Amino acid sequence: MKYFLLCADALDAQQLALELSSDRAGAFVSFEGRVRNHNNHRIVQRLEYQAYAALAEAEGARILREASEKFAIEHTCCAHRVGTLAIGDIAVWVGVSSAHRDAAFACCRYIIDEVKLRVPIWKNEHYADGESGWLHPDNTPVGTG
Amino acid sequence: MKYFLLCADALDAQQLALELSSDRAGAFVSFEGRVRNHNNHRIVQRLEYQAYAALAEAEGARILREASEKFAIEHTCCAHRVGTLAIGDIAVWVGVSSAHRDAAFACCRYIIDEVKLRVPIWKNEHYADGESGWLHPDNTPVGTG
Amino acid sequence: MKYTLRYFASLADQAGCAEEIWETTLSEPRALYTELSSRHGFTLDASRLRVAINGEFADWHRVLADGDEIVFLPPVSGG
Amino acid sequence: MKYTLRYFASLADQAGCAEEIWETTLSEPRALYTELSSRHGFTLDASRLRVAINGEFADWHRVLADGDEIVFLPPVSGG
Repeated sequence: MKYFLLCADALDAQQLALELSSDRAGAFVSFEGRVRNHNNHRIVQRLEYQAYAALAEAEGARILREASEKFAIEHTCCAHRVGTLAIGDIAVWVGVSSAHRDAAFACCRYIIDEVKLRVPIWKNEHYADGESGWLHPDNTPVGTG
Repeated sequence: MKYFLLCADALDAQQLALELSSDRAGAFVSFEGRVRNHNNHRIVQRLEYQAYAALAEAEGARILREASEKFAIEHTCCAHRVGTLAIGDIAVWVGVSSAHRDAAFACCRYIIDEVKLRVPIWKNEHYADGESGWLHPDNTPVGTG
Repeated sequence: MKYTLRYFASLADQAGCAEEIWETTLSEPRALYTELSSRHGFTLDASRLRVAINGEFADWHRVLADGDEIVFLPPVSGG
Repeated sequence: MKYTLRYFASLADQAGCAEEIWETTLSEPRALYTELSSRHGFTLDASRLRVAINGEFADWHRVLADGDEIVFLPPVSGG
């Protein structure tokens, strides 16, 4: 089983993990990306994720298919939040179950790396000083130039 | 924060993860080792973990200290079950929170690898045919020789 | 030709809208982005963007058809 | 000398107990394991084991003291 989800509501890591369990899986690795309270030395109060939903879902599903072919895993799932998030909220969750831990670790890492590179989702940070700004993939501001 | 636990009761992954959260942590990686229904082509029904508790706790804590020094992480915890486990039960749980994902992935992998190598805990598998046996680190039977 | 344009992130801020219908004689994404940049003052160079047509990634030199939905994608920053 | 011996995993199965008090003239873990092996029929070679004294890993040639708790540790298989 493998699926990619965009979610407007809080991600429930426990619920997501439940669906990946398998009697043949000796290993389960999960990654959570959470909203940090700082970036580039500025205090972050909240942030927003905007997605081009149709393409994000298609590209996310493509990444999970690739990952399933590349690594000896049982199940995988990735869920990404959209909308407004507070500090500590889960922005993205990736879970992988497999017979042995090598595949689960490598596959989980592959998926989050590819999602961050390829899935059309954009982050807008709102700072304590009232400013906000869209970010580049390396978390530097898009700015005006 | 870092701690190593031996637990006679079921591990609660959600509860363990809660204690590692931090507003400064953008990444959280967890590993669960679960009881598989097969090993070496034999059907496993349940298994038992036996620990030399005093030394296991000391060595586990040592591994977490090393890991905290080696990687740029916020918090980490590892919990290992002892006693009788059923298929699908969590045998070992490792969680790591950090500002960035590189450290969380590398540290989580380091901890589970070292725990499996160094912490005095032994696994006894009970098979569908009524036999049982202690295992070597590579999951092959200790046997009689 | 009439196209539906959808904007995300900084492009939506600069366009002042999330979506618009655009009439033009142009039929190639590369030229279309230049035209839209002078209209909306887009600051991202085309070399930083990808283009999607009707919900799939596409080539910058593909020939557009009337009614296509076109999205110029800024560098992503999810996760 | 009197030592407390604790056994785990296959060594406990072969010794038929988890713990015993052992009286001997020996004062080195390496020689003690050989003595215990002929008593209990341990099949694991000493080269496969580690030794712990009073709850900490120790050297095979450390001099034992009366009352020490000694554990011969089979290869671990946790996780």
